[in-house]
Amino acid sequence: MLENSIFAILSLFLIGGALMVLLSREIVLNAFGFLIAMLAMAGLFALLENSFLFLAQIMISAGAVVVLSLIAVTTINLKRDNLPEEPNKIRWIVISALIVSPISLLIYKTLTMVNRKFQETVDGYGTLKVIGGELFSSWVLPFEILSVLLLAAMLAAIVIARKESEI
Amino acid sequence: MKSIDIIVDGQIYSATKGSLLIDLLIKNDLKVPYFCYHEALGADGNCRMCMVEIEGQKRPQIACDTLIKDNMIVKTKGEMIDGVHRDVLELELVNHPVDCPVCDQAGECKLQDFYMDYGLYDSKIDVAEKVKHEKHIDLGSSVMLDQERCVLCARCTRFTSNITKTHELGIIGRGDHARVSTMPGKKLDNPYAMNVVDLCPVGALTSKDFRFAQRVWFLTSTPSICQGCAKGCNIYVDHNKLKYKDEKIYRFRPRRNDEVNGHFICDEGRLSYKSLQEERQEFMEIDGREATLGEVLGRYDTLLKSSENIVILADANLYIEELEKIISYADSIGAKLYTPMESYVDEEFGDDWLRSSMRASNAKGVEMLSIADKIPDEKISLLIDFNHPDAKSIEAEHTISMRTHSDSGKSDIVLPLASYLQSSGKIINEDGIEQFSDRVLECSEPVATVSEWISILSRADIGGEV
Amino acid sequence: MTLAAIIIAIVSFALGALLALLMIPVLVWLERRGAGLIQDRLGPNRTNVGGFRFGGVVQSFADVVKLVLKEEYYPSHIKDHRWLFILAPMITFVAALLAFMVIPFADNIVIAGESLKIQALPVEYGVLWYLAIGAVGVIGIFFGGWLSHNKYSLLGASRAGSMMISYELPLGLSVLAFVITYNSIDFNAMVAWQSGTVLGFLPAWGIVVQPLGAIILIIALFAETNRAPFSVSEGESEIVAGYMTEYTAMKFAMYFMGEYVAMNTASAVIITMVFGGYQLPWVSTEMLIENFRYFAWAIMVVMPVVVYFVIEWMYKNNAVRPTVISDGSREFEAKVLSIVMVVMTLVVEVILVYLSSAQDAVLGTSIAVMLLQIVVFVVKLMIFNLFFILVRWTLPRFRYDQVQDLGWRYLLPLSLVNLFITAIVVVGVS
Amino acid sequence: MSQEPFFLVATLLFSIGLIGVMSRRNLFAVYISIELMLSAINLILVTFSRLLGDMGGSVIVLLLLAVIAAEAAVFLAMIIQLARAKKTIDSDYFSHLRQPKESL
Amino acid sequence: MGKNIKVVPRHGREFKDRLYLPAIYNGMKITFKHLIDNVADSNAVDTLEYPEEQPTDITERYRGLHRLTHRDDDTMACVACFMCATACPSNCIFIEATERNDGKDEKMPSRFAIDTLECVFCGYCVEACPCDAIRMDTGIFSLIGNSREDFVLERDQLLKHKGVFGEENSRARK
Repeated sequence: MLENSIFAILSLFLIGGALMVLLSREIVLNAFGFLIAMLAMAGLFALLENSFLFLAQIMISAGAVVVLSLIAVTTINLKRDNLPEEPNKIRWIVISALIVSPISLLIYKTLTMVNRKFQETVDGYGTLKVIGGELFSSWVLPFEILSVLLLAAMLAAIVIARKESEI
Repeated sequence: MKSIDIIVDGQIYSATKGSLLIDLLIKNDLKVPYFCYHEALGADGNCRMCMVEIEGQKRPQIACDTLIKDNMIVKTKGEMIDGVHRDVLELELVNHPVDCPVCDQAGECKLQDFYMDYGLYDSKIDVAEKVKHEKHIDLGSSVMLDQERCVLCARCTRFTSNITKTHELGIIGRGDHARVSTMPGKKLDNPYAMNVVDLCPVGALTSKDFRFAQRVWFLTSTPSICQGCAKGCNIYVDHNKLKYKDEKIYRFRPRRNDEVNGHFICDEGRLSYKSLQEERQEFMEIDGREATLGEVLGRYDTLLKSSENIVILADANLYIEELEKIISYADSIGAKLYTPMESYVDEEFGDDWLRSSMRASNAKGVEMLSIADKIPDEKISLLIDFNHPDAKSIEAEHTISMRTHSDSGKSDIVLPLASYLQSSGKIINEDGIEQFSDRVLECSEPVATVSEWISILSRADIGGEV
Repeated sequence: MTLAAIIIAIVSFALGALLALLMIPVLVWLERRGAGLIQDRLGPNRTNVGGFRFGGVVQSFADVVKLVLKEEYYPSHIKDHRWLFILAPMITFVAALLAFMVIPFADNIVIAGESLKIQALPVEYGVLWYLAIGAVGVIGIFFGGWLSHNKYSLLGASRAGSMMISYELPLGLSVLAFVITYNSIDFNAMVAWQSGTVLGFLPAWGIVVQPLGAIILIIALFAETNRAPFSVSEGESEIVAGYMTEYTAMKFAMYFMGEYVAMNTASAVIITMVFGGYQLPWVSTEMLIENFRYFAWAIMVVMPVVVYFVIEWMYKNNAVRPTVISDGSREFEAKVLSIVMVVMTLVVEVILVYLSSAQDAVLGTSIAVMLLQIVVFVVKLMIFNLFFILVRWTLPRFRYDQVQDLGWRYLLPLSLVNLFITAIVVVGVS
Repeated sequence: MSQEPFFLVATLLFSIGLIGVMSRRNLFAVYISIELMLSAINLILVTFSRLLGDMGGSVIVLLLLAVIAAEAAVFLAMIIQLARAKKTIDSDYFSHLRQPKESL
Repeated sequence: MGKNIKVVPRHGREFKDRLYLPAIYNGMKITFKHLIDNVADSNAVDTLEYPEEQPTDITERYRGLHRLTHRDDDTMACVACFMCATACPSNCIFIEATERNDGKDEKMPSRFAIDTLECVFCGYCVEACPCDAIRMDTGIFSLIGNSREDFVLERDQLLKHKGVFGEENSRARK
């Protein structure tokens, strides 16, 4: 019961935050909605007994990414008048919702085809130790590739955002 | 007249032979000090300040009484001539009380300027030993005389004797006791008397009206045109904004324009600034109570829709641009436009110099735009009045009036209108000279100019948002 | 869960909340008095409740009353999103508060064979928690500065953000070095590791085994908490008050208190990771429990002496010039306080006498050890808070570019080097 | 507690993200919508991981979080650069690659 | 560049200086010493217990609250020349002049107000006054009021203020 209500609150925040991103014109509210959604997502991870992912989500998504986007936005410092007008936003949203809804229905149906129930977890599920063990035994190659990707992304970000270069 | 070349301070200037040397110096912005010379009054040669050195002459000569001759070589600077200036100035200042803190002229005083430029000596005379004269003499016509500060340049006496020919002022006494005075029992009394205040190079003659009101270095001077009558005299408007207060006009001064008014203006025009900031209409009214713009526009719309015969009255003091705006506005709402000129005529006021009996400043402009004069005798359902002085006497069912000054007249809507100093435009004076008058003061909400009111009102007319 | 576990959980949570919240007024007072005394002034020392001043702590409570009752003023240009404007300081405050909750105040207490954590939030990944929540705190600053619609606030906010990013890296890397050394991310395990000795005579504290890492950690934590000399995001000499410019009354107090909670948390983290946490040097918990009798005797001897000197000091310093206050309230306060101290000493002595003479008071002994460790922890915490204050009133504020320079060009390479060396040494040793 | 609600929330989040990408013109909102979609995938993965009792899903999520960080860096750098060039973040203004209408 | 220029060697280039930590340690030592000394004996801290103990060492050059002086015959020295208002950098002096009818002078202020909330106490008005009519020698350094209006000192209030540096110095000098 407690689990259910926590889930309800968290998913409310998650969807609310996402809707804030979708509907609001102001960048401030977009960022705030994103923050809420990410924190709620972290809560959902905790609910799924992934305690390490809970912290990683807070640290990376809620902490680093949100702060990074805020810094980016304050760097370009757009006035409200410089934001896109988007006069037909609601219409566009309704149209794309109509297009998207069958796809999402399909996704949902596919996902729920898995015929299983949540089991009691084995001891140590979701802790750093187990994830780390898994990561460095069966996932070493993706991990290494990812480190190259991160390096590439870092260099790319520095190169792109440099002031001298012009598009 | 023959044009010849002379040398002043090593530079060659071309001048008319036989003209005054000082005119050339003034025209070419060569620094020369003088008290008594004035372009309108001519040379008198009594102050001896405008000394210049002329090659071939033994002594320095006064520039205001020297005629230009061939091969003249003039020096206005140099050790010798500076010494002469300093000595003459010291003589002028012998009995001057040096009460600049209480003197209204401080800041635009020739004595101060010249002392800073040529003087800078240590005084040899103690203030207590100076010859005392009377300090508070009310000459009449709002002119105060302080005989101690006078340098006896005789500009004022020459003004009364040469220009106005009323001969009120004269210099009496001799030596240390010479002083300006009126004839016993007489007062300074002519419609141009206050020009002596501007003429006086020092603080001897001050205006009772401006006396102690504000120090001159705080004031901003903006050129403008006086609208007291159809003459269109050019003036400077001296105004200042005090902290936490609205901008205030302190005085009008004549501005030289040889085509219109020369160096002078009349006293009535000079003092007309007061009425521009007294009893002003400062808010919008509907049926005598204060209203908001939304209410006004609503009432305006209903009045306009329900009215058959609309008449617009335009003031003949408005600028040409404003009158043109009113004409097109009248066309757009289908109204007839009139400017009755009868009420502007004031025969007593007029004279043959700077005062015109036509008191409407833009009468010629109204004529040029061929705005009808007489209102036909018929029933008027809506009268829109643009500050016409005679609007009260015209019968109408409903009235919308735009007023600069609050007025007890009955109107459905009263809108506060900007005065002529708060607006800008062209006027044509009675001699057909077109002059442009710039905006001097800003309007404070909700006061607006004619053009602004028309655009506010006609936007409401279209039904757009406000 | 047993009854003991529930009691311990409640007690440790209350302890965490108290140490975080009650420390705010004390720290504010300490900062002011400290600043005053450092600068040869007195600082706030007059406010009293019925004659009791407690050295001026009451001033902080008076300030709280003032801030609560103050007018909530909103600048007129903050028109929309006022709710977010109000929420922003709360985010910072709550984040700072939550970050404190994973600090262990004493070693695990064993009651009836069950090992219980003296930690407000009994989690195993303390360091990660601190880093994650600390990253959220700056978001509150960011929103506050941005929504103020004020260039100074915006500058302060973006300074705070970029400073956080540039110091998160050296902080994380130096923490990583500690994690490698201690082989754990659990604060408890870290403290337990530090109870030993190195080279036989030095306490195995982080500062001894990881001197470079410790210095980098301390510097980075100074920057994380926005304290001087890294307080560029509110540098009043250039950007008014930074992100707090438009904040008044309780909203301002939220930021203000959040700052002190963050400072308190940073001190606690430094102690836990670098200075042996709740441990006395050279003395591990087991040793304490086994030889509790000797420690009790030592305390019984030392405590009266200390209390005597404290009372002496109090009488000396509570006196003021007779021209100022002559109603005797200060003497009265000193008298009451010294009586309270003497009584407390007596109570402690009696308890210690009982514990040291009783043969099988295992539970009592372990509780006493726990209390002793909490006291040690609080004393260390106060010393480090004082260190923070001392630094603030000693060093001038760095220029913003110097701050970034230090972070990126010195601390980051140094912490990387430190990490490599640590890894090599740890691998070599094992 | 069953897994369907988790899938429902994840699908909803994914759809909202997709709608955002399709309908918004504000580049920043588009970027956040992409992040939301990624997060929805994360949630699905974690739910499966929990469902199957296998840590593999969680490890992928961990890797994905790193991808999110990398993506954020590049995307935000691009937004900064685009905003610098055109003083706007309206996606309609960035149409260098579009063929001019008359040549169609 | 003349020969009088003395080149001071630049400090802080050595490794020890660039490390900063020794310098920080030294600074901390000083502040810590002060802290310990003052904690040990806070009575030795030489401060003024302000509201009870008033400062006694205000010098003649101390710029306190303003006052308008009197002449030897007890008339107002001010002639409303506006020099102080002209010199005032914060425009906090409001003067309205009027005719003076006591035969001593021509002009006097009908209103002379100083907005002490805006005043920066620079003393330029005192320097500018040609009549020694305004001075800041009242020795008053605190002004208390309940509203903004209380801090606008009007003419009569300014005339009431006394100079505190001796009767012989309180009159306007010629």
